[in-house]
Amino acid sequence: MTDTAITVESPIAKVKGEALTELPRDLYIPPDALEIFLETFEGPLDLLLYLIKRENLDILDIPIARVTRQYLEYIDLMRELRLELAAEYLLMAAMLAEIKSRMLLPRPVEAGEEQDPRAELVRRLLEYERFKQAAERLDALPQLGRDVFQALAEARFKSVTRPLPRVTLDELLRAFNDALARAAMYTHHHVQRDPLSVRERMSQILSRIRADRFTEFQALFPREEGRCGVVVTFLALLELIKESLIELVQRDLYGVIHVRSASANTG
Amino acid sequence: MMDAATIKNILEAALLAAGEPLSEERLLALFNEAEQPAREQLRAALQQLRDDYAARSLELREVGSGWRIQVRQEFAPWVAKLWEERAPRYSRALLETLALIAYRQPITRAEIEEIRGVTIASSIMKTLQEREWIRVVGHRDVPGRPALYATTREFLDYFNLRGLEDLPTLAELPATDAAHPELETSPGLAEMPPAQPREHADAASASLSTEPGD
Amino acid sequence: MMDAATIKNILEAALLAAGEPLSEERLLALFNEAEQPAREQLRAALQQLRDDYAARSLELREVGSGWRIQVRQEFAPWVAKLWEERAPRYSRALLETLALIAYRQPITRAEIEEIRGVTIASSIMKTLQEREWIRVVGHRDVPGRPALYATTREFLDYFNLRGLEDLPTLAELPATDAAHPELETSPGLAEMPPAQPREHADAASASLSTEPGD
Repeated sequence: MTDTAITVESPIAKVKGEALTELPRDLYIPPDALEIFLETFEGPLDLLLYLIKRENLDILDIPIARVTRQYLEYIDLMRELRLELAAEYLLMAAMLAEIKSRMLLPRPVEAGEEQDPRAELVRRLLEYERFKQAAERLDALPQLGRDVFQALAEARFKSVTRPLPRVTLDELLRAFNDALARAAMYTHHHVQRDPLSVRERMSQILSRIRADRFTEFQALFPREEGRCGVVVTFLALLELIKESLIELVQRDLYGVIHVRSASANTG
Repeated sequence: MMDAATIKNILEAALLAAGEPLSEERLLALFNEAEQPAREQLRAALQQLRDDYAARSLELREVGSGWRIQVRQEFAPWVAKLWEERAPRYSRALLETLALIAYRQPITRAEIEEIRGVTIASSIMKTLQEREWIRVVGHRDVPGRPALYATTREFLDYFNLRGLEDLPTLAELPATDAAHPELETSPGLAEMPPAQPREHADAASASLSTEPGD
Repeated sequence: MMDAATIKNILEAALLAAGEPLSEERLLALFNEAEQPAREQLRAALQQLRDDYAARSLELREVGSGWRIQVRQEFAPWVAKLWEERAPRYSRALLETLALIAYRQPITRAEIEEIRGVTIASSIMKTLQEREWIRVVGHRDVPGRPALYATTREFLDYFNLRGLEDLPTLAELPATDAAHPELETSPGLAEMPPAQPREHADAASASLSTEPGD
């Protein structure tokens, strides 16, 4: 990461009433407030929308270089604070970088139609924003037990015995089945998704490779994790290279790529 | 025949004793054949009851599963003092997921994740199902046969809605200029919530692989 | 100060939202200090409410634990139809809780919550115990010593079972779940209910700290 203080263009957060615009390097980590602020984002789209709104930018004509820079500053900030960074944030960073580079290239004009590299991103942002707003409106509706209350009067009559709910054995079996099915479904999901954090994967890779020996690149991609696992592993490798913790070696063109720990060279 | 005041009183008694919304069918079934009012009489009596409540703390409201007598929102500050725990506040993640299911039903979990740009915690889907606000209405015919979710009558009851058409209108997409023609043609942008929840859910179950409702 | 009509409306709102008798202390506690009526004002407002109900299906009565709004006896014939026509139903949360106790007994509340992935409302455990379908048979020897629940003889009688070994197994579930074949082979899913209910329950009580029935 950078050696200088990270500067963000407008206050990141208010700490004890004072606007916080930069994060000092030798941070005594003050910022409970900052952490809460950063954790309020519901994902990369939400963070991007925030940045766009804050700068009063036109969502249909996003200055991509500027937004990308700010986005990356936040990502760094989150890392700085050791917040668990979901893989989606890094994928978005990659997407922004790609759009940025495509904006620099002359646009291919095919059949008279010009494709703006930002179009897909804009579409997703607008779409997400609508539902973000829909959720707020939903929450503002009168809710039973919060805003309005079911009225209930006592109706216990001398002559009438109120029947108790009936349950059949079949219903009981189905309820058992449902409970187990849901438990199984979610456990399954849980195992698949949740552990895939980039930081964690970086540590795993580091523990697998050695400085005195080359490890085959492909062996680092666990087959059973599917596409999401590949992405996380790939992001972890990029991060390790960026931080000069590993090196990649390829002897022949199109040959097998090998990875080894950089620690032997750096001391 | 019964006079209007008696009909009204019987309806009020039943609605307050039930402690849950009652459909017009259930209300009519309270009367034996000889005394059963016509549907217009029933509606007139409900209207009368509604008027009676104008100066009171109560209101008669039609929600997903029928008519409900409820305490008006203005009285929430006092009524809430009855209970120690505050009403639960739902997270943005949960509300956004629920909004997507409400407006885009039937929808799969992956489709929700696609729009939100993040994975959905399992606990959210669980909470929504446990509250009986959503249910599985079928499976999409693609590999993995993912479950299709839709909202329920209980969802409407909870949010004080008669039907999905009462949901707040979804914001329009901003007018896009010629530089972004693809925005207008994006597939799958439903501007309006589906109009008829029941038919909607039924259609979903029918056209896709069906699963019995609970 | 609040006017008499507002005080009356707040009292009515609270009494109907609570659905149980409220003491004068609880009624007074609804108001914050600045607006709190004197006890005579409270009584006057209750008297006014009582008068309002004269021509209605309701009555306001003072019972042992406080004031209660109830449906007048003369409306019993109609209100009773509500229950004849459709017996009340248990929530899905209650049924799943009961099912897990039946099939996985003895089990703690936390264990049920773990499987269901959500917390269980206390009212559910209370309803099941009042119905005498479940009871505490011991406590697990872990911190907090949580209660272990098991089903009762009344439960067996109600479902017409000789013993828990007569509970249907998942394999007997009608075809609907062809879509989830993995259920049958998943590890950790008890296909069979515990074989001998009485011995089972006894063993549980014995190996753990015992507690007299109910």
